Amino acid sequence: MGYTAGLDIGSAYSKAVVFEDGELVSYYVKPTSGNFSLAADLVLEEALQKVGLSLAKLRYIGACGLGVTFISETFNKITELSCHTRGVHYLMPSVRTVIEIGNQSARVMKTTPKGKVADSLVSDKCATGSGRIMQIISKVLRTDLEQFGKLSEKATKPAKFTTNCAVFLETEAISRVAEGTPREDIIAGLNQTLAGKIGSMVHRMRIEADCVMTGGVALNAGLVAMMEKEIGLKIQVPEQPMITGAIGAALITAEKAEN
Amino acid sequence: MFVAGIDIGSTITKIVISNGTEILASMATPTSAEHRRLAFRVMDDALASCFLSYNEIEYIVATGYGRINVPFADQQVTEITCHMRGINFLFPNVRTIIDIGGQDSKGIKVKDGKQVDFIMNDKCAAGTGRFFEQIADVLGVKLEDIGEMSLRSKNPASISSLCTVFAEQEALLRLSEGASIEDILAGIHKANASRIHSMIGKLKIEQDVAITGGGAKNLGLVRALEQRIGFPLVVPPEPLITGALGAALIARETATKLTPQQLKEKKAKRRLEAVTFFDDPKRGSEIVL
Amino acid sequence: MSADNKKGLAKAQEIYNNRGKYARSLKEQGKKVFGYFCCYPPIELLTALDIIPVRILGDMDQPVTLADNYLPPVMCIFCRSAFDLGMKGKYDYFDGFVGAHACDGAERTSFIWTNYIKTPCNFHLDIPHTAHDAAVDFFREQLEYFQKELEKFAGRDITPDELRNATMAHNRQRALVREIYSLRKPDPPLISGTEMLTVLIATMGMSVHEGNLLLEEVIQEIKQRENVHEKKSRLMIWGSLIDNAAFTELIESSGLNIVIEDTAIGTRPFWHDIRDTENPLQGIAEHYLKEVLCPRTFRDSGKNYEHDSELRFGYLKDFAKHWKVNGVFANIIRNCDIHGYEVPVIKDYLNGLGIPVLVIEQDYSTASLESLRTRFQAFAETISS
Amino acid sequence: MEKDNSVKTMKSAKTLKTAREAGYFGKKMLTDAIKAQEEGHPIGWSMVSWWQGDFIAKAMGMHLVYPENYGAFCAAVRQAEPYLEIADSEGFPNNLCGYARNCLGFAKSLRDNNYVIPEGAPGGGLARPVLLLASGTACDARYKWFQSLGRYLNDVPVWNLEMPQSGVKEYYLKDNKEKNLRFVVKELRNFVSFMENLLKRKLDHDKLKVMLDQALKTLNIAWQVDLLRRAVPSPMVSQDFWSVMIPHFYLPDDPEAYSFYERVYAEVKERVDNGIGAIPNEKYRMMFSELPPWHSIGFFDELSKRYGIAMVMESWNYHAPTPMPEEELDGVTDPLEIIARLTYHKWMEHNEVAREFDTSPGFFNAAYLKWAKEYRADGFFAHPLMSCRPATYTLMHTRNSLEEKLKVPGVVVPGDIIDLRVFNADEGFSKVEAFVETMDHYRDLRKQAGMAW
Ligand SMILES: Nc1ncnc2c1ncn2[C@@H]1O[C@H](COP(=O)(O)OP(=O)(O)O)[C@@H](O)[C@H]1O
Ligand SMILES: Nc1ncnc2c1ncn2[C@@H]1O[C@H](COP(=O)(O)OP(=O)(O)O)[C@@H](O)[C@H]1O
Ligand code: SF4
Ligand code: SF4
Ligand code: SF4
Repeated sequence: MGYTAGLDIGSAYSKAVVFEDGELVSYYVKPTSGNFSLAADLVLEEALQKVGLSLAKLRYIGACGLGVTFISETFNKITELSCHTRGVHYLMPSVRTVIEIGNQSARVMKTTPKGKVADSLVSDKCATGSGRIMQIISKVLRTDLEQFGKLSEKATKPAKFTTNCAVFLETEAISRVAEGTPREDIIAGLNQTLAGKIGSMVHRMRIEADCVMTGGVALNAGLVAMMEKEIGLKIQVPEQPMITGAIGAALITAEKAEN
Repeated sequence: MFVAGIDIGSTITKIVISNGTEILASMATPTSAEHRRLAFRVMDDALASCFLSYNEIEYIVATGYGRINVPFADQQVTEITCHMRGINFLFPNVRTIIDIGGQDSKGIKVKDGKQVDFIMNDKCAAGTGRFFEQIADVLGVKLEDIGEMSLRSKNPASISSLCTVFAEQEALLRLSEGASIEDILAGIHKANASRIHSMIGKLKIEQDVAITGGGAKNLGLVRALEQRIGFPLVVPPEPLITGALGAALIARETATKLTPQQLKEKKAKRRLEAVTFFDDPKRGSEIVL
Repeated sequence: MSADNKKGLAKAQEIYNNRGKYARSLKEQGKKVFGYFCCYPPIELLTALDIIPVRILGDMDQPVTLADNYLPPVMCIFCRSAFDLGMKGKYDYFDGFVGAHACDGAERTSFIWTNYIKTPCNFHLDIPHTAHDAAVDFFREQLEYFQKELEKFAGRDITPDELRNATMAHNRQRALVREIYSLRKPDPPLISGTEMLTVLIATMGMSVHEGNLLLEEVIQEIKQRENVHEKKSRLMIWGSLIDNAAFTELIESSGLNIVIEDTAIGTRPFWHDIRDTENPLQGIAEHYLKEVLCPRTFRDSGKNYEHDSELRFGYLKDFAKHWKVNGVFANIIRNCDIHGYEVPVIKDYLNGLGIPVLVIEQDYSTASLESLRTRFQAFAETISS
Repeated sequence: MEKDNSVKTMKSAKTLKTAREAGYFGKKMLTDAIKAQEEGHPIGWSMVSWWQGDFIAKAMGMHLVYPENYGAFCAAVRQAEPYLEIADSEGFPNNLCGYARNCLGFAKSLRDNNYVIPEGAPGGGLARPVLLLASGTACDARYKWFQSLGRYLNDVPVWNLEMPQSGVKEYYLKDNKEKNLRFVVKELRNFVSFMENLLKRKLDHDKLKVMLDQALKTLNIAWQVDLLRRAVPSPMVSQDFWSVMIPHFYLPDDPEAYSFYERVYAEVKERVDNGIGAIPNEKYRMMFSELPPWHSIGFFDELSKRYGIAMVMESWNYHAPTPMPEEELDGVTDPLEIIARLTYHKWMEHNEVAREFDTSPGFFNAAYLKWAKEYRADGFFAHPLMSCRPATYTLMHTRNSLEEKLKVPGVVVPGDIIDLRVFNADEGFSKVEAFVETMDHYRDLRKQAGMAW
């Protein structure tokens, strides 16, 4: 079989994985920083370098993510729905529901026992339920995103937000900071707002256990906990939730080519 | 008789102090987080600029997003009514008003000096001043300049996303594809004009049409709206303060109806203290998410 | 239940707050309880068998979750919310369910309800869209079936006298409600819109006799009031129903007094009495088709627009005049078609009478209420100037 | 962030020769209307009422046009947008039926142009009517919409046709069906006298009878085509059906429609006899509900090509009903009675299945339970719409019942009849691609349960 790479060029992060004979051997994640093409090259290079490979060794490259549509290189382009589902299935075969929250959208997918999409729902064209707002707020709070989960758990009195719009949430967060509301409470409030919004989307499907959350936002444990409460199911998170799309892209591409 | 109107907007706080016939002082200053709590500080400055004290002001009307948190105001009136009054005073022939504020956009219909209908959007940042602030920010240009710049475009970029957050990213993308800032701005203005127009359209637009609020300072937006609507818009010389002006006009009108005794009682109730409008129980803390 | 030792408005408030608990306490007393949708099922028939009719409502405080699997989001959210509560077991005390073809939403929800929420007895009432004589006959025949089903459930027949008495009791209720409405004519009104809503919702969850007692207490109580309410602009509400006091509170704290509401939890079920006819069902059928004035019933003169508008909305002119209404709030729950289609027409009509109209399409959620405050305040300013 | 706001329409390559000819009838309806108007015949705007009002109006010399159909037409040629905007600015909520908003917008532009059809109206526009023939069946839009048209068509009366929509259990209560029918007949009588009054002419019962006979024949043969479609592989797929349905749905009384169906029948029969499928490599059989994405019918061609999916049955509401049982028409000569029975039958005929499966309502829902077996369906394609509520209300419920009761799974791909942007073909493909496995899985389940397909 040889080597296969998978790319997920998101609007915020670019992710690359390398497979050797169906085994994940390397991955790399870096911010996209606006230039999709460059990010794709860099992240793939890094992932290959980690296992001492060169581009020429790759038999197939599959790709997904918003950025891919803007790159002229001819990757094998696959929809994100299939990629994430497949990727999560690879890591956790018992999965039946995937909630993927990236920078630009939230998606819910039901999977078949074989790791294909059985049903799916994509959030509408509004930043409210996406990870973007987290990034914005992390700037406002001058706090690393990595801290969000932990901080949120420390909250004593989650702040209430009166708006759903990501832009106005930012404004409100700024005022809260000025008023001296603790960071923890702001983050917890934000997590709650997001969990409510995404939860109502999840409810539109009959979801089943096991339920897995992926995408960068899944790194925020506070949000995951609130989502669990919201949907009444235990939610698992892969160790590397960001790379499930890339994994799926690699697997699906290899499979298609082999058949 | 001295009166004042204070318009605590979501973004900018505006004050007009008048002697009943002309404007003695007017000012516009950002509604910073600080000012959300300390509205009287802005008022202090305004009063100082025309050498007046609170007690000399017979009647104060507060309006805008933060109107309920002006403890020294004698009356609260919504910004819809105040903008209408302000515009009606400046341009008696205006039948339709478009108000583009920091966090909302509104349409108001006027007939015989009275407002007969209005419409309002405050759910989504698209079509509001905030949108333009964000875009100016990511493109690294001054807010004051984006209007003029957009007018220099020959080939407006297509901006398909109306979500402010995504439009920002789209703008950056277009930039990386080589579109000029002018073209991107023109695209942004066009998209927002069409959004605002379709909202105002529900009111049956009648001439004259005025535009007020901070959005009226954006010439690019004014032109783009004119193109959508099909005729020129009337723009006040100081569009930001129309609401505060309207508030001052209402203040005068009310004050003349009250007896000196009543005015005195009112004044006695004025307080100068810090309040936060997010802590107000009516504003949010009840809200279940 | 603590409601026992309370009276009048306090009691209404108590029951409003604890509808489910109250209904369950009735069951403990051995009563049968039926749920019904909207104001079209003739609850007189239930009363005749000593069954307590409980109006099915939604809950603006709770996000719709379970229902989304069964009803699509394009359906009116009131229906979805009600069904959601049903799926969550909030109405598990029903011994019976009466569905109705009032609007599409209510009709399909009723059908789907019976698939997933089982009760010992259920009946679907097909309500014709016109009030032609043929339609009245048809509806009466449907009521005969309805009666038979109920009798089967109860194991006994309804005698004509029982039905007559039940109808009289409900007519008495109608008269009492109208009396309270007349106490809203003074300026300021003796009872606020919020209080009225709690009273009406409370009565829609109790037996007609208990309800009448409550209404009598309320009337006594408010007649003795002096200036409990401030003078404000006088508002009429028209349109989709409001079933949460948080909404009316928001309106009334924005410089408006609600003085009359032409909605399904307002004047509509109460405005006219049922006539005593030889066959009692005839009077009932006529009442519901001809006198419950909801835009779901097609009323057209077949002449021209002005004439039709008059026929459809003429009664609002009287409301406006007698209750000295300054403005009308047209309340549209998103995706409520039967009210949505009326918006431009009713605006035409009321504006033609010089009455301003505020139209708001809302999402039936208390969480998004606060953002409506500026709109209500501005409307209050509009109509007071 | 979309790169491109424009939507690609996907035209379908019909598989039947006769399906390619069917476009003639659509054009004929429009040109006939314009001709009728020029000749001074009265025009009626009519809701689809499943033949309840059509024959009567036509027999009295009225020419009918269908604003619902016009909405689909405007959307298909991408010219609905301006009308939708007008309706919006008139204050109609923008979540009302898309066809309705299109029509309300058009009506306003008609009035503003002194009732002369404005230059450039899509398809020649709709001529000013003398009657608005509304219907209480299926959805509220169908009478509220026409009622609202009063604003623009001031003196034009609206008549609302009544049809009971009984519950399943209630349908079977003793004599209830008969009483329902009596009601409809009475209402039809009222309608006739209203029409006689309006048009100042008498209904020619003989003419009506002739039209009705013809229509029943046409509907019958359309139904026979449906029977042929049970064959495996499917001789005729939904793409074909949506083309050939126009004549039986709108013009069943037209002898041309009948002879057209004779040819359709012959062509399909020929395929069945020779075991020829409509698509080359049929692997999966799916049913579609309810209104299709008119602008992207080619999507289904692609499904056939990529995954071997044949859409074997679809759109309950467009189908000719099964012929009424003989005893139903025994000795019935009054054409109004026949009409009442026909429409009522169309709406209630699946109650038997609904009862068997303990589900309701019978309409828009139970038919799929019946068809799933008859047409050996592997899957259910649910197409929820933004702008047509009745075609969407019961979709989730139908999907649930098929899955629970017959182990036929469903896939949900949202779209719309008017708003082209809602339908995302790529998302659709990726869902269906995955759904193929789901269908495999459920095939096994059905086998284990000893089901026939
Ligand atoms: N360490 C982290 N903790 C919490 N959230 C994170 C972290 N890293 C990234 N995120 C969130 O993940 C989002 C990006 O997710 P990703 O799945 O990479 O999206 P995309 O594919 O669209 O780029 C960011 O917007 C951010 O909100
Ligand atoms: N010179 C300017 N050019 C363009 N936009 C401006 C200018 N000055 C202010 N604005 C816009 O006006 C908005 C504030 O308008 P304002 O009517 O004061 O709103 P609010 O009352 O909500 O604070 C700001 O969001 C900003 O976008
Ligand atoms: S509400 Fe806010 S986040 Fe949503 S689309 Fe509008 S601007 Fe974007
Ligand atoms: S709100 Fe409207 S659509 Fe919903 S049940 Fe009531 S009348 Fe029907
Ligand atoms: S909602 Fe659907 S059925 Fe009703 S009129 Fe519109 S298109 Fe026709």
